[in-house]
Amino acid sequence: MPPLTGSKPASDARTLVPPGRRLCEVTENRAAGGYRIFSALDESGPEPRAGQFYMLAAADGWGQRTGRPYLPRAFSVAEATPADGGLRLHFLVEAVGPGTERLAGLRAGEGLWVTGPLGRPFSVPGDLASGVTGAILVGGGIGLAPLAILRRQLGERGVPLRTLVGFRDREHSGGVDELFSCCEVRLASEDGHAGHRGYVTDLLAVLLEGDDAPTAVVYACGPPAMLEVVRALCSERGVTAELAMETPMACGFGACFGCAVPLAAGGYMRLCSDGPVVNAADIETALVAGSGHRACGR
Amino acid sequence: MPPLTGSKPASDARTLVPPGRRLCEVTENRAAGGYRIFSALDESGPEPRAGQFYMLAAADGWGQRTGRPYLPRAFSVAEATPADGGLRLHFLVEAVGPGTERLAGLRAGEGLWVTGPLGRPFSVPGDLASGVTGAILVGGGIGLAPLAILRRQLGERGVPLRTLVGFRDREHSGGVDELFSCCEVRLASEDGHAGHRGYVTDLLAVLLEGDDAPTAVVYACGPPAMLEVVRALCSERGVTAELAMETPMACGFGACFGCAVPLAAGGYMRLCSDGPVVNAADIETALVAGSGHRACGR
Amino acid sequence: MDLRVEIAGLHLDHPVINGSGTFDAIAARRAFGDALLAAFPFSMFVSKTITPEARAGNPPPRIFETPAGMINSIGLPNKGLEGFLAQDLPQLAELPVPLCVSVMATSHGEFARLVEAVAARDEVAALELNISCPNVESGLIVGEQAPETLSLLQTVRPITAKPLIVKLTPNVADPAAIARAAGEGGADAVSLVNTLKATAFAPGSTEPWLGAGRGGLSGPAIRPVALEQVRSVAASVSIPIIGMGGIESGADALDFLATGAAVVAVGTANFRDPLAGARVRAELEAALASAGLASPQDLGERIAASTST
Amino acid sequence: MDLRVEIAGLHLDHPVINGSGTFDAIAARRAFGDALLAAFPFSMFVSKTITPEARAGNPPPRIFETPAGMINSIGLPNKGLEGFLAQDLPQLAELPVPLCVSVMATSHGEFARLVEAVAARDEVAALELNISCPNVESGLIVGEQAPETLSLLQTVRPITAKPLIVKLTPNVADPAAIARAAGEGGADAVSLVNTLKATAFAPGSTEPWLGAGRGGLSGPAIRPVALEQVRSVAASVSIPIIGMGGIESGADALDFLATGAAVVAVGTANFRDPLAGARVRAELEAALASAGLASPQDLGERIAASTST
Ligand SMILES: Cc1cc2nc3c(=O)[nH]c(=O)nc-3n(C[C@H](O)[C@H](O)[C@H](O)COP(=O)(O)OP(=O)(O)OC[C@H]3O[C@@H](n4cnc5c(N)ncnc54)[C@H](O)[C@@H]3O)c2cc1C
Ligand SMILES: Cc1cc2nc3c(=O)[nH]c(=O)nc-3n(C[C@H](O)[C@H](O)[C@H](O)COP(=O)(O)OP(=O)(O)OC[C@H]3O[C@@H](n4cnc5c(N)ncnc54)[C@H](O)[C@@H]3O)c2cc1C
Ligand SMILES: Cc1cc2nc3c(=O)[nH]c(=O)nc-3n(C[C@H](O)[C@H](O)[C@H](O)COP(=O)(O)O)c2cc1C
Ligand SMILES: Cc1cc2nc3c(=O)[nH]c(=O)nc-3n(C[C@H](O)[C@H](O)[C@H](O)COP(=O)(O)O)c2cc1C
Ligand code: FES
Ligand code: FES
Repeated sequence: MPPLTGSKPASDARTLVPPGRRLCEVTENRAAGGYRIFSALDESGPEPRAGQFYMLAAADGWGQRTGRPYLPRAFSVAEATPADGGLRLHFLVEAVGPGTERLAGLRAGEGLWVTGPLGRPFSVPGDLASGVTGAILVGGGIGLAPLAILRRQLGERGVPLRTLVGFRDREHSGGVDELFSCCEVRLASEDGHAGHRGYVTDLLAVLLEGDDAPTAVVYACGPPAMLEVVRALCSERGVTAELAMETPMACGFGACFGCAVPLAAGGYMRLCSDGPVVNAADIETALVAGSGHRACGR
Repeated sequence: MPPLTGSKPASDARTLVPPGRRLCEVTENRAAGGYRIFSALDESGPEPRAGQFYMLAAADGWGQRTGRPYLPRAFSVAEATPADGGLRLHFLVEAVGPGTERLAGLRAGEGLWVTGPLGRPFSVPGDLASGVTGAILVGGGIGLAPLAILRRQLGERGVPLRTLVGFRDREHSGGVDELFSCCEVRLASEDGHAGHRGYVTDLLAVLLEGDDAPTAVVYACGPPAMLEVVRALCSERGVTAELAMETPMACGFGACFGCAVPLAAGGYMRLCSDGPVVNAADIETALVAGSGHRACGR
Repeated sequence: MDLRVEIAGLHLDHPVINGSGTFDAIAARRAFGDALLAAFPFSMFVSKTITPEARAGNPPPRIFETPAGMINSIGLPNKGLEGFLAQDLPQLAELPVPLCVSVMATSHGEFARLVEAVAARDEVAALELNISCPNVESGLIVGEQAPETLSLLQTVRPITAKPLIVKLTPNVADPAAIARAAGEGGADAVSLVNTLKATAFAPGSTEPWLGAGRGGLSGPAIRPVALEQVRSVAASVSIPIIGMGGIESGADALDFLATGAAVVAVGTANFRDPLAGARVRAELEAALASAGLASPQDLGERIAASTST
Repeated sequence: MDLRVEIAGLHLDHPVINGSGTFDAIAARRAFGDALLAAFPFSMFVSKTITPEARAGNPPPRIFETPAGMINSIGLPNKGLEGFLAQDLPQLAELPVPLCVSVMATSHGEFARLVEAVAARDEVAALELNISCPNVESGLIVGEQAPETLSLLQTVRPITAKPLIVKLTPNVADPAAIARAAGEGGADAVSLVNTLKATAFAPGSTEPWLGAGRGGLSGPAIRPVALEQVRSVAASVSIPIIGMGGIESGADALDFLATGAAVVAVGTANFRDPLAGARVRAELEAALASAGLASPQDLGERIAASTST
């Protein structure tokens, strides 16, 4: 595999993770707009960095649709809060198939198998490009999940940031308030029920016209079509961007080579260990076959 | 297959069953000694006869142990009571594997797939042998299930009957009171905590010494080892006996030929359609390989 | 929607039939009565395989549940040719759909005797040759060897003008080679897959579970393997294909049709629900509609168009 | 309990290793750190298959979940012989267990080059020959043909005295015939099964899902097939067997040992839990104890005793 180009963070300082999956107790599961947020108490894992993910499987009822789900499912961590006896991990879920359905149906007290935090997190702006001082966060639909924790972590470092969020329609726009409380957010919605009527990438295009565009990096997460527009916009304008991507994953820790994403330089990366956050300049396209299963936000 | 010998009921009057499985609502699930009794409301099936069974599968969570259970599970009906909008079917369950575990965990309001009532029921004493006026019911452990409904149905016909019931130990002996309320029952327990210390078949042997033995037929249900002793005792003494047997079943309606039980005359019967109630004289042995998975009562 | 299909000269009301040995219509009618005939789930009924002489079948236990599937070692219990013709055929003739009789023997002569006697009966619309059997003369499993398959077809093809369907075994490196031999020998269609060779141990013991030691795996577990074999055979022969192996839903059926089957068969799923076939048919209709297709033929044409470009 | 086993001259601490391509110890160590080495789940580490030249692998999507299993069409991405020796081997040498390197090529000459270069390295304890590949000279899949397998072994056997393990493909009618050819050619052991040929369609579409069109099925769905192939090979060869295919628990591992495997490999189950192998080993220990056995050898002796009577 050719080495990754673009701006890989200088020190690839990963958090070491306990090997093996561990059983956590589900502490909560509540509706958040068109999605659900469930939480579990992690007694032994390290604090995740924004953009990292966990492989999750319900302790019971995994396999209930004639043997599916069988593999664990990848989930970005949306927030991690200190709690009695460990960390409370929060996940945002949209039920699109047997695995997400089962996770969306978890009840407090149930067991959840957890491996992680895994993968390459979002970089700190200064590590990405010199002269950069601010950040633009762009999220589409359920792609909000990693941006919530990113917003907090960047905020704690005093990075000035603007957040752009897109939704399909009213039904799917809930949950923002909770995840982005006390934070200025610009909205777009395809049905026009809130904010700009259209795509969140329209808002980004406008921002990137501004004079201060070169001093910002873009962090984006959302459906492939949205990410591809972000990639193209940033590439045209020479703006550094990091995209949190998705593909089907079997293992999440580099074991299966199942999560291939084509590189701009040819060949593939393993999204679970070389990503899921990738530098937009490294990839050929964000429209990776097999990854576009959820038509949210854009 | 050679024709069945012994005393097949003169008219093999089966109840016709709706083809296809139907979704019933679970109405109750409660502990009964070492077992559980769960009930479901059957809106369209006919009244079952004692000894018949249903093929059951939970609507959700079937397959949850990495794709097992996959097939439905056979269950003797323990009682059927008229209810608003149909019949309430009651089943006695012992959790011994993934299917019985899932069924034992059913909650009221959940869906239950039901096919049945299936199979050949217990015969009326008069149809079995002439000059017979009474009945001896012999049950071991969870084998009680079909005897409960049999007791009631024979009672309604005014058949004089005696009921012998065996249990492993105190922990497993609950539930009898409920299923055999207002009915005289003689108990045996292996640990001696109630009734005769030993096997229920010891009680049967004593009864069959009595002068009135030739005027009774024996109906038995329980683990293979118990049924085999009943078969041998009755065969020695020329007493007619019907045994409700078990084997692994895939379909329950004669489709798969999976439920073979060796015949005394050679060859096999399909236990689901030629049984599950068999005339003891027809079979070679009650110790059918693969059927002896539950070590209860004896 | 017009679900009718034509295969090997047979006109079927819809593309869902049963797998041999997975639905005993006589026993099912005994349990469910004539309501079964009114709601009959299949557009053709395939009998359990019969053999020249009666067979008792294998010692129990005969079945074992596996992850998303099951192993069976039933051992072809059947009444033999005479018993079948005398006792079963009249009852099967009362079904509201065409009848296909599955036959198996262990020599060309015996196969010929079966085909001749069965094909002579007006009640029989088609025959399926179950070739997962040894040839007692060569000692080879017929369905594992292209030359054996060809030579069997050359023996039985001249006997009847009725459709001959060859049921392939999946336990080969190259099922397309066997299918080609069947086609060359004059088979009107092939059906696949039969079960995959499998075994299991008694839980908590070091002894095999099945009375016969081993058996065949079926059910959703094998669906991805079946689909690949159908694809590979469809790419290689021009005679129509009856696809099966783990079909549980209309979506599954659509996958088999999309990969080149003209008809699909429901097997193990019947054990979960005696009317599984009817549900598969209804769901298939909906799946075709939502794929923007007006009939199974439309699908065939779309595939032909996409592979010819 | 003494779980040590000896296979093909290798002394292993216990009978649980990994299936090639289902655990990248280098990537796992990057994620989990040296804690992984302390808790290393396998008694030998089998590398992903390497080829003479670097390969990028297949286009995505590469995986598809199926009932109780998965299909993969990874396409053997690897750094090629030179890249492997330079970059990966030093890191794999740091693992606390013996290293087995899996190799594949498409000609005898290239196979020989791989075996020679890899076997020459002290870090390498054994080699596994992945023969689910075409021979570019004959056009045949090596692992589907006994003569091809024999002739490959005759080429590479003289090159090294290190243990050569032949990884069999399950997509054949008679895996025992291939195993016998491997044994005849001097293989020290065989491992089986590799994945079953399979395909899948994109949900709600009539297009194949996998970027490469088709792939191989693994996981619990195939366990009954794998167990039967191990049984049939064990009944036919005297060289030791590494059994795999859907092993998820100690009970599964015990079944494979009881049917004739000397060692078992955990594959797809690693994806569910990076320490699945360690759990399988612990459960196997308990299962052996509750079957009244003091060691895996005891089991072997019990089987030998029961089959010789
Ligand atoms: C790094 C990462 C982070 C993620 N974070 C989140 C998150 O925070 N919240 C969230 O809700 N989701 C998240 N996802 C997506 C989530 O993992 C998937 O939606 C989930 O795996 C789908 O599983 P399922 O069983 O519900 O649906 P499946 O049916 O398995 O898959 C849904 C889609 O995948 C494809 N598919 C269908 N069947 C199969 C099959 N048999 N095998 C393979 N693919 C199939 C189809 O395109 C289908 O529409 C993330 C994914 C990644 C890789
Ligand atoms: C006519 C009839 C009436 C019955 N009535 C009742 C009843 O009223 N109440 C009740 O509790 N039970 C009843 N049973 C028994 C019940 O059907 C079985 O206990 C049940 O099917 C077991 O399923 P499981 O998934 O819980 O366990 P499984 O694990 O499927 O089976 C339990 C036992 O079956 C064997 N076994 C284990 N694994 C497998 C496998 N993979 N495939 C096949 N066999 C396996 C073993 O001997 C094991 O101990 C009846 C059975 C029949 C045939
Ligand atoms: C219990 C059982 C009995 C079977 N008997 C026969 C048979 O007699 N003849 C035959 O050709 N196939 C037989 N089969 C194979 C099925 O017809 C079918 O090919 C196979 O099960 C795959 O389909 P499925 O996964 O939908 O069951 C049998 C399968 C099962 C499960
Ligand atoms: C994602 C994946 C990649 C694999 N890569 C290889 C490989 O490179 N070489 C090989 O010999 N087998 C490979 N295999 C096969 C496994 O080693 C094993 O033989 C097979 O998966 C069956 O075991 P399991 O069901 O436990 O996974 C691979 C399997 C999977 C699932
Ligand atoms: S998901 Fe397995 S390598 Fe990435
Ligand atoms: S259980 Fe299928 S025939 Fe009896």
